[in-house]
Amino acid sequence: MRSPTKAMLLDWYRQMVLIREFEETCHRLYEEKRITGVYLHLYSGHEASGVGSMAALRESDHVITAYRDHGIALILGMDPKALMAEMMGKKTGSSGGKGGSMHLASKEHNFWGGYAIVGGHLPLAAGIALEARYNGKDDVTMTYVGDGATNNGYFHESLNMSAIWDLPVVWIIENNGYGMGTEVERASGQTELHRKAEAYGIKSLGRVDAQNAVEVYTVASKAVEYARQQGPVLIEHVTYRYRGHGVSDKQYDARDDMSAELKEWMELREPIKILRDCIESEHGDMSPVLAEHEATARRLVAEAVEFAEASPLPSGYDDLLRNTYVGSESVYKSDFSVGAGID
Amino acid sequence: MRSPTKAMLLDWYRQMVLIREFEETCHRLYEEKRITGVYLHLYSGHEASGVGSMAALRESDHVITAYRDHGIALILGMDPKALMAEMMGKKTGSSGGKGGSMHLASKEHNFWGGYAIVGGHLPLAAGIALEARYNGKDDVTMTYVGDGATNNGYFHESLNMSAIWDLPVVWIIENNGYGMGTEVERASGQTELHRKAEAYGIKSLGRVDAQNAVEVYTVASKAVEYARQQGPVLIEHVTYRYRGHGVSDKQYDARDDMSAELKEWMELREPIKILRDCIESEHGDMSPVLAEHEATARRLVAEAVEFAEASPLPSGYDDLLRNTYVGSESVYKSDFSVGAGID
Amino acid sequence: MPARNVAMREAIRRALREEMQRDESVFVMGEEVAWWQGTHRVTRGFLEEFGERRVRDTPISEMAIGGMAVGAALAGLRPVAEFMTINFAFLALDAIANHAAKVRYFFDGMMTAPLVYRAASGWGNQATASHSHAPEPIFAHFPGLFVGCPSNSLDAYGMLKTAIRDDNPVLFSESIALYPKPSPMPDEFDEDYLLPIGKGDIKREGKDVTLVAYSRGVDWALQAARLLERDGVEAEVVDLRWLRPLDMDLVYKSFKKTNRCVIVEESLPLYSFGSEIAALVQENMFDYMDAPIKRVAAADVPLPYSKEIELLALPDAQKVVNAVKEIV
Amino acid sequence: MPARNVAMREAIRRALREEMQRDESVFVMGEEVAWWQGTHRVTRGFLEEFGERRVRDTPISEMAIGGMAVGAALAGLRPVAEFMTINFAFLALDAIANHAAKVRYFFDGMMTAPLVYRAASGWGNQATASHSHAPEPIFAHFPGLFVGCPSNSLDAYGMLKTAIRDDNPVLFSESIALYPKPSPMPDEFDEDYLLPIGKGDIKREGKDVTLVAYSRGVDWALQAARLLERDGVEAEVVDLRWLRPLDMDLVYKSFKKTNRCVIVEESLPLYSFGSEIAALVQENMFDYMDAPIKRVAAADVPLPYSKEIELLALPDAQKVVNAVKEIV
Ligand SMILES: Cc1ncc(C[n+]2csc(CCOP(=O)(O)OP(=O)(O)O)c2C)c(N)n1
Ligand SMILES: Cc1ncc(C[n+]2csc(CCOP(=O)(O)OP(=O)(O)O)c2C)c(N)n1
Ligand SMILES: [Mg+2]
Ligand SMILES: [Mg+2]
Repeated sequence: MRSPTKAMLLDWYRQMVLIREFEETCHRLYEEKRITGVYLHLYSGHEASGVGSMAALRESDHVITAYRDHGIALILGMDPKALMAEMMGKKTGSSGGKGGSMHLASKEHNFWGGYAIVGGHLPLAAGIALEARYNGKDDVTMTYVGDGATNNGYFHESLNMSAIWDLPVVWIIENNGYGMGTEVERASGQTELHRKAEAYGIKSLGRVDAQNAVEVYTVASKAVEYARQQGPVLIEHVTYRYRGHGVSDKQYDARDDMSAELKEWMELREPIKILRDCIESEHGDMSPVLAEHEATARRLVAEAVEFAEASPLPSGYDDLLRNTYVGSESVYKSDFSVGAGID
Repeated sequence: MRSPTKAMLLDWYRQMVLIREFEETCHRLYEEKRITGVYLHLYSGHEASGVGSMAALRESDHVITAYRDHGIALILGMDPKALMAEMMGKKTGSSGGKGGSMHLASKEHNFWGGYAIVGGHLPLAAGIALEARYNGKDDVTMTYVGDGATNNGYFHESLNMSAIWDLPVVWIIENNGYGMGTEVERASGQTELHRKAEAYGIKSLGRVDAQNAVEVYTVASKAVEYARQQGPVLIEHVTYRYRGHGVSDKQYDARDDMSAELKEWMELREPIKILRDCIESEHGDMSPVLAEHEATARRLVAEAVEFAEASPLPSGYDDLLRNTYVGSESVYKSDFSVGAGID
Repeated sequence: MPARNVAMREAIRRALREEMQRDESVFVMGEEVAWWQGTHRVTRGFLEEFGERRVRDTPISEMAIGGMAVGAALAGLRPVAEFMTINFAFLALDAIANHAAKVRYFFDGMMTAPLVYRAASGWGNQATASHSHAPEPIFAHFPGLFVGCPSNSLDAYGMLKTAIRDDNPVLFSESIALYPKPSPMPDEFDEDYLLPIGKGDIKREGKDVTLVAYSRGVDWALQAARLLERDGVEAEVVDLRWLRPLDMDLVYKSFKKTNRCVIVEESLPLYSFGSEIAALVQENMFDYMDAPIKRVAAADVPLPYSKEIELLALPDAQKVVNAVKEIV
Repeated sequence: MPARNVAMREAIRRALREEMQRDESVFVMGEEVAWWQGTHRVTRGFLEEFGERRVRDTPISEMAIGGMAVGAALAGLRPVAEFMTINFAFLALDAIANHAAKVRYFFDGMMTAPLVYRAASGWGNQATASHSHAPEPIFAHFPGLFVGCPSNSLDAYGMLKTAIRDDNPVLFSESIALYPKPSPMPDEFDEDYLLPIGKGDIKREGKDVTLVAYSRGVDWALQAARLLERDGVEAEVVDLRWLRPLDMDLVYKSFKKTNRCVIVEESLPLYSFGSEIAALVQENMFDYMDAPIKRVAAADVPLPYSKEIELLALPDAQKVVNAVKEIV
């Protein structure tokens, strides 16, 4: 593992400001009812967790996560246009408007998606890693899971399977302190989440300050190497969500303690600022480049919104029915007409 | 915790020979097709695990286990007649013939039953313990769980709940080396099962040689006290099943390594012999008393078989329907006639 | 009697609150029921009023929520366990169908599990496939369980109270779409206003066609009835209220009058509510059938995020009207 | 063509084995499939022939079995994941219904999950309530999944091969009661003997009544048909083979001839197979109905251990005959 080059640091900065711009724009668009629905979970505050860890991957590796998936998709290089269109449920969206914010994916990037059932993607991760093991490849599956999800049966069964079958999975717990409104302390008997690895005999690389992209990268690189050569490994990323759990979260308005906590994180542990300082201290003043990245982010997201709003919605029964099954349209056509009260 | 008195040791012997006689008789009756069905999981070999640990309980404490429940029922003092009748699905059975071998229970003994879905009884145990906590009682819930079951989501969620809610549960993993045909080493990433407690921040009392009733009692007593005063605690009992997983188990005929292993356990770690030796070394020759206990066991089980075979089977729709619901017989009567093809 | 419009959410909250005040063995457990004040605000203020002992936030552990409710009920408490949404109750199917519903039977009546599972149900808000279910019929498939699905505030109040006091396990499904919907509740009435388990209700009288529904489906049926009125079709709306046990006598009584029936549900169409009701009616009312029984349900697809096609998949009053038009 | 009687267990074993020989991406995972040689002996000898890489014992982790099959399939393998019995698949309902069945849809076709879940189903052996289910209709409720339920050896062989080669997720339910039952298979025939998904089969011709069934129900229907013959009633037996998609055209064709129908299933009666078929037939064949459609299913109770009352709850040929007698 090499320490990150100047080029890498600058590219991480590019990624992080793009994510922040995309997420804050989503937030604004939702308030303006230009993005609709009930679920929208933003990655603001988490940027360094995804950017630093995925920098340790190579192209043939796999990535999977839960519904807080916008940042992951952008880091992989998915087109902001297709992503924003998905937020708006447009036909041009990365999932054709069928999946929305919680179901972003890109097969060409080995990004197996965003999933909405807490813990539901964890056995999928193990299964994806099994394919690599089965076919003698050393590609790893980087899997993001929330602190709250670690209390679910899916977590237990999946990590244990990865252990007994030596599956090349990097399990990354993104501990942002809460599952919705429940603090880790009220949800997990073991509050040092990385120690849950003990129950599976899985290698743990402990806790990482995930507001610091360089630290995240350093540990993730070790983890990826370990997973490639040996088997599953677990890391706990300590991070924070800037926009609460999701659009339904009213706690930060209602609870002073939480809004104070949020303020503190934003002031003292802002991941973009931390990376900026690190770049400056190591490579001097780069503000022109950084400013350019910020401008580019604004432009790309603005173009994405324009594209998304100009795109058509899926409509009509063909769009509704398509891809329920592979082929055999007839099959579900006939099923479909059943009881739907339409002829 | 006091070390077991002579009277206690003798009573444990009584319990263990009764269990052994009951189980071996069940085995014979099944071969003779006098007990039918597909599931019959015997406690032979496990005796000291249940006897030693339950000796640490008081009357108001609770007990729950899985389908390997005959021994637990006998230790609690359930009538062998009602138990044998249940094996034969008789109306006089402890569950009226509705539950069979896997569903023994006795509300008056706070024995909440035997359950057939692996891990399914674990959240029930936590719920029972919650009642005690909720009502400010310090009764503990002693919960038996197999090594194989520790890999199931139920185990994870239930132990974690017991931890965050400080529930007075004594979790006893009966590690008999296998879940059906799967060795612990092939099923659990963490093969020292007691270390799974770490994932929940639960107190662990480690591994116990569960063929030695006195050792089991010593540790269980500590555990029960801890659970009463503080919260959940976990113990791993190392034991062995003499009659394989259940009546469907053909492995011991098919695999020499397993039959050799079984032979070794029976010769070197026979729980009844170990207790007998302990009694002798501490209290001299007790063979008359022990012989009497053995004779009593034979008599009780013989009488139980007689009673069971003389008892009537449940029959007719009333017996079939009864106790689907509390009251409202009418309710299910009407449901029942639906589509059953009977009028 | 003077009445006021109350949102169903408030009626449920009131019933639950009164039962907790009445009986100390009643308590609430579930995800975000306490500090968050309930994802759907049904338990708003409960933590403050009843404290952490009786209002218990759980981790994201549906198997444990489902199973712990059984254990606590066996031991003598009266748990009201909430599944944040009924989609997540899939993870508790074994706890619900194999444990809650059966424990009394396989111990031949030795034990009872007086518990209520509450769950927010339904779709149509772009919640996407895995969060878009109204699967009450799946749970109602299992004997040993009762399944209640209220369609308005007063019913929800009276049904939930009964469910909590009944000694059998009950799955109580609350329509997310109906939570904010106001409907009349008398200003003051008997705190023991209890609606019997398994009794349906005629929500509207009519002689031309019987619309059988529950929960949100009743809403669509009533809207459809108003639309049909314009064309001179008088629809009778039967709200079954309970999917188990079924009040078929009420349906038959209506059908004998109308000889026509359309079944309305929010669930997927196959092996579902409409299937069972249609099967029962043709089986027991054959001589009274003047037309085939029609069903209106969700489109038979995993449900999409995108709004327009989602609404295309969702039943509505017009689809009910269309179905009725085919048979009157 | 010369034929030999083969137990369904052996036919399934042969199909699975040939598919594993044919395609290296096909592998087996589940509880006790390897060293134990399969709880129902379907994978007997597989460990020795294919090794631990392709014949994988899992822990007792149904959620993981259900979900890992999806992940492995997305990544390009063709998992055949076994649930020791279908009762345990309840623990994987979310993995099956919300993930396997929907992943293709919510990613709008970007991915496919070519997997097969095999499960041993049915009851009647004193397995007791929690182990006594034939819940195929519950899984067939969910679009995105196919559900196959063979009734004899040759069908099982041809259906399983198709299921494994098809790119959609399939739940393949195998009747425990039929495993040992011999039925004729040609000594030698095309290894690519594939039965199309969603196509049923007439198992017996008759003009007086249509018996609709699947899996073990077909057995009862055929026995009933022989009994009815004595009384001069010619029953036609329609084996739907697949609960999703449904080959209703075959049922309608038969019904147009017989104008009478009895549906036979091993499952619980409410919100089930009989419900759906009865609903569809009355809806689409109304003008051909000479009598109400009858259903034969399990008694609507959690099923007991004790043999005599268990058999009382279990459908059988005589109950089918009784139902037919009510309408012919
Ligand atoms: C099985 C299940 N239960 C409940 C929910 C509702 N829910 C969605 S996200 C969430 C909190 C998850 O918290 P965490 O795992 O910490 O992830 P984070 O949102 O903090 O990134 C809950 C309870 C769900 N989607 N799935
Ligand atoms: C959820 C579930 N999966 C599978 C089974 C089938 N089964 C019954 S017992 C058993 C093995 C359990 O092993 P263990 O927990 O070690 O208990 P032991 O039998 O050794 O006492 C299995 C797989 C089941 N009953 N429930
Ligand atoms: Mg979190
Ligand atoms: Mg074991």
